[in-house]
Amino acid sequence: MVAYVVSDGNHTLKVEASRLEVRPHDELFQIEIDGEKKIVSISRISPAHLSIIVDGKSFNVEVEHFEKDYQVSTRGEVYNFSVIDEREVTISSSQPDSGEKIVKAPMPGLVVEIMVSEDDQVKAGDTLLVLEAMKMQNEITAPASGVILSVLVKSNAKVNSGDDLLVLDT
Amino acid sequence: MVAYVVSDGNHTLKVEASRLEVRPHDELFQIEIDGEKKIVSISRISPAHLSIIVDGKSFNVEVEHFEKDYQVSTRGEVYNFSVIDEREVTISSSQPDSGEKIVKAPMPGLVVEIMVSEDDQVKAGDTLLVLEAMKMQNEITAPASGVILSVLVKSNAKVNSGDDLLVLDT
Amino acid sequence: MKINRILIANRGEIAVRIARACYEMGITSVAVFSEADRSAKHVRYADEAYEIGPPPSGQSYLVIEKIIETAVKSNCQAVHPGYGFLAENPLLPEACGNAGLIFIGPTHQAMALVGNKTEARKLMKNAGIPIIPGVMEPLATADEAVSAAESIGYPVLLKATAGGGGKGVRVVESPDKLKSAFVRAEAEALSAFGNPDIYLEKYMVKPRHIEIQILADQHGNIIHLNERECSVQRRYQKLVEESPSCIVDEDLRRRMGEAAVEAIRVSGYTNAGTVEFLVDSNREFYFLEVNARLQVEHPVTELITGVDLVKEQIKIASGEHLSLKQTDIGINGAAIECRISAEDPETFLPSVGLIRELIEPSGPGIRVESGIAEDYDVPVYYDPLLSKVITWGKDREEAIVRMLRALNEYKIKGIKTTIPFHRRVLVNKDFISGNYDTGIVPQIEHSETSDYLEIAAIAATIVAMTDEQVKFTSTAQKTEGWKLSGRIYGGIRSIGW
Amino acid sequence: MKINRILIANRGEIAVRIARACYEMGITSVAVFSEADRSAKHVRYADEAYEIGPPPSGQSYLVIEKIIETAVKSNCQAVHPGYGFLAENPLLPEACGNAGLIFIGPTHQAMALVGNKTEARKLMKNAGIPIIPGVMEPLATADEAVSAAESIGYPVLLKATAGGGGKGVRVVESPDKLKSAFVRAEAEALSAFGNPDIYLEKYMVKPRHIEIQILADQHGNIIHLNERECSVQRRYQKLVEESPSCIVDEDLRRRMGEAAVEAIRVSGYTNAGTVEFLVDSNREFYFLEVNARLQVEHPVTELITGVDLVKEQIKIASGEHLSLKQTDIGINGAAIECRISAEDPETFLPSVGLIRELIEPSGPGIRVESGIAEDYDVPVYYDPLLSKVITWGKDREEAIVRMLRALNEYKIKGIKTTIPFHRRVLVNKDFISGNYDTGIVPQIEHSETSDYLEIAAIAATIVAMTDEQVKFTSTAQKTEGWKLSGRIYGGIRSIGW
Repeated sequence: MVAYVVSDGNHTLKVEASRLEVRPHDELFQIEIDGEKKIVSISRISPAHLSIIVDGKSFNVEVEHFEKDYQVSTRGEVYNFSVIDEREVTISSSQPDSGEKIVKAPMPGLVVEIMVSEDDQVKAGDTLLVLEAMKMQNEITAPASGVILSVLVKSNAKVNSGDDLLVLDT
Repeated sequence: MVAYVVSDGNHTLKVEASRLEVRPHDELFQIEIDGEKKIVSISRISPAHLSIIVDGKSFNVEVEHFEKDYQVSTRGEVYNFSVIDEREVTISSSQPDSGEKIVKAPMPGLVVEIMVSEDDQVKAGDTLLVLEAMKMQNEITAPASGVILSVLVKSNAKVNSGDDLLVLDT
Repeated sequence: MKINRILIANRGEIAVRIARACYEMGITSVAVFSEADRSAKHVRYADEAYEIGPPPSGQSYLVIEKIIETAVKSNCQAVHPGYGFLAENPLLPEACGNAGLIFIGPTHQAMALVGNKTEARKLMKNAGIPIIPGVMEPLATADEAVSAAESIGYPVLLKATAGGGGKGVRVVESPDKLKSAFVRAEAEALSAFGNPDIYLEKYMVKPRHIEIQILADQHGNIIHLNERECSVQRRYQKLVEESPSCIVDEDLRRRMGEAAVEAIRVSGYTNAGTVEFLVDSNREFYFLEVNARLQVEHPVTELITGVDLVKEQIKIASGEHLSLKQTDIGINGAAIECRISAEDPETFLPSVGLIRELIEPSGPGIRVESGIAEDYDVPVYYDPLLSKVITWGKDREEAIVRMLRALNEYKIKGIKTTIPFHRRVLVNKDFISGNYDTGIVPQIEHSETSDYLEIAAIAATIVAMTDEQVKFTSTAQKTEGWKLSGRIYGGIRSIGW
Repeated sequence: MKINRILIANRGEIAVRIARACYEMGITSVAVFSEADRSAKHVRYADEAYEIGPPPSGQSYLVIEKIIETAVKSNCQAVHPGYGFLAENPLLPEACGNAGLIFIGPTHQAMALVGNKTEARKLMKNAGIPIIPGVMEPLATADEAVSAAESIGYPVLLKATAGGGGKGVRVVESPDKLKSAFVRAEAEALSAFGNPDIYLEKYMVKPRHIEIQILADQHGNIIHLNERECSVQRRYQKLVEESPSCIVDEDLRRRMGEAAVEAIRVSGYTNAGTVEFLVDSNREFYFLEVNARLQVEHPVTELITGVDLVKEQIKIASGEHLSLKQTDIGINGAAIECRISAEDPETFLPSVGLIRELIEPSGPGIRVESGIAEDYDVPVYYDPLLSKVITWGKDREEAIVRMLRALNEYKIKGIKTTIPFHRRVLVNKDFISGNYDTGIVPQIEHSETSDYLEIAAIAATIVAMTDEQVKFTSTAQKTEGWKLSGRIYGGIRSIGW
């Protein structure tokens, strides 16, 4: 029995699962979700594509994830979850309200313009730099007021989603 | 430089290939086919799916193979090849005209009826057994006249393509 | 009665087709499946899905009690049979009625009536509809067959009264072969249908197979939706269908349409149905039979009329009046269907296995009705029909060239399919001219071109060379139960060729 | 002149669309591609393909000399520009003419004329076509703008004379903001179009965007193919289009159609084109501009008229007379298009990466026009449009529910797309009622349902649990250059979210 804490920000569910049986075309799991037990048939169409039948209801579910961040969609609805092994759940240390903040690229793109340089004072919402992707210019703004500690990219640099762009002292 | 002998039964081609360059979106090969040299761009969409550009002509080619038997299709045409590494080409030892012949299943299916038993005399074309697949009954016939040496399957057995069914002495 | 939940007593592309219509009508679709079909597309597509038994259809899809029990348990109001399986078995509508379920199709009485070939022939003859010359009652003895054949003239066709799908059918060319053929046909009919009755009719040499689609509500309103030509057949199995037919003009369409409406009227038949005719080289038509169900080829009619036949079936079954009048039915362009089967395109031997890669055709004028998906393992137990491609064009020429494009775009990897066969039909000059009949299939040749031989050889070489160099360490993965083998290994899995 | 070979000066779904039309007409299609697009679908679909430069479009798809050089070298008779890139740049048709190539579109003179917004406004006003109140000449100074705005009344719209795509456009609500807006618009216009000219017109608050599709041959024959409503816009980018429009009745359609035909006639415009109008709440229409090309949304017109616009473009360019008369053009049912983009459905930020799994919708009434394929790496350099889904229904209600079905069936895995956004449009009550305008997008809410929260949580748990247990040994494979990462790793690759 493995237990996970699944949260979409608004709802947090504790899900325990154990595999009961591996059959030629599906696997049976016992699932306990917020205290309620269900027998669930899972057929893995592909790693990211599950067919789930529970109480006769049939769901085609797509699951994509990057580490602990999951995006799950079924019947047109999309859910964004964090999924954490119960054993790993500790008191979450949220980022402190003040101190060094790293501004990351929200998408891949080309740095077309950098509006700030080291030691500049910025207000929350100020444009720090412009990332171009797919013919669209996207302004990257300051998440909080503060001072630019360092600029980590140069003009015309190609960045990936999640790459560090600047360090801000707030 | 690797050389292969590619044959579809009617035509036999000697193809030599060497990789010239690996680029971000394709690979360039030098191909010598029946003495003629070409530079060919190959983009591997998936293992069995190649995009080939040669002299500006663009081909989407599907390649499936089981050991040395290749099925290649492009622009609606299907070619069945044997592909043999030139170093492995030896004088081919064809099956002797007489002697023990193994009758194999040409497709997967269920053995619904066996018409012969050991020591039966059969003529070429006689029905030996009936294989059912996809609601169709398919008669498996004797490839040559002879005597049944042994029957290797039982009624109601499920067989795969290529499984041995009977041994015939011709 | 408003229908909110429908049990679909079928599998494959037609079950998906019906589930799609349910979705569009706001109806909950309930699938049933055999153990072999747990991951099949229709199970994943439906809102609900219930297992009904082991893989052989005799233990699952053909068991009326399981269908009824599941429909009742899941609170369905209605059952849609699709085609094949139980679709033309009058015991299903009867059992539905007994269980308080609506059967989406004709009454069991009408189904039984049109299912009996000799009864149906008599009915049509009395209604003034031309039938193929032949006997009007089942033949009691082989001698009766001989004298009947004598008066009609050879060749003759022996057919099972309860028959269908080409079983119990024999063509007899000359008197010396009639008696033994009769005996064998009787035995085959008994084993296939539990009824040995055989009748005899004139064998029409290379007729055209043309059928009329009908909609009939429960209030006496009957309309026809033009003809479909289904003359591209192999062993009485349709392979390519089209609408309109090249040889049906407005006058013939009107006359065949009226005959079909009359055939449905005198049978007391309701819901969607098809009246099949044979048409000879003088463009005379003869009643063949009524197909008491939705046909595989119904989409060609949908594309030229704009009518969704499955939705009409459901509306009729719920007691609605037909919303369409005969004058609402026109012909918009032309449509062709190719049935894509898991069969060798040369030998028509079945081919089963894992669909490793699937690319469906798309773009203007192309519709795909499919029961398969990538990573799906085509089972050995059921009909080889995988999917249907239907193209629409402003005229037949455009529909044909679009079909060629669709067949070129369609990639089903891992098994053999009939796609290359269909390509050959589409480029056959008799087919293109429209001047063809049910004898066309044996004349379709594999006109091999060596135009792309060199490219194909180069591709094979590159794959051979790369497979040698790349050492996959995939065994561990395979044993983990992932269905990835097809993806990971170049083309190594290839049951079927 | 018979056209046998066409160079397609574009990429993505429209290049595939044009190559399909070429196939169906027996024409050899020649693709061009940047280094980043070697494995793109349009390259693989075309009969021939030539590389024309590095990834940035300024060094490849926008370089007229390379297009012309490749067309000449590959013996093409004609160039099809698609939409975007060079499609509305008069230098391309001019260069084609100089090189002896047919440009599939209007003459460079007509293109230049309709491309100049103030010239076009004057032309239409003189032809008696209603235009939006505003100035007739470019504004020389900010002061001119102020006095013009005074007489027209706020809010006003500043627009670049040479503009397009929303660039150089500013809405000004009050006099105090006009001068600075004028300066910024001028700068933006100069940088975007190399021409700082700005004009001013009345800003219409929440009009409907309705356009008329035109076909005009080189012999003076002009017909229209009904309207398209494109009011679902975000920052002047169309997102959802439909035909017919809910507010256009036969009388309005006739009047707008006649105005559009007249606009085309006075411009000397030939080939396919679109006349865009804004329609106010009193159903008065005003000329907006002529789009001198095939539109992204052309398929909705094709589905209700049965006309293949790309084929008509090619026939017109080869000098043929229009085979269609105005009376041949009817309206069969209703059609809707959703543009599927590689963007976050909430923030509309771009999302690029590898398409790991692709399942396209199919079944009745669904058409997909796509430029992507499985295992394709969506590049960062180009427009985010991946594909279009177009549905047909016997009426608008059926087209809408089919679109919802299509969006549910459509799976593009590995990147974020606007599919969830489109679902929200399709269930929005104003959209469903047909009572909407260009202000609809900000009102579309994410009506989250927690109905499937538990199932989603179970699925996530199963994947989390299985990923822990299965140790993939896939590094070796990845370094072999296979594009299999998406297949092999559950959902590990996920640039974009």
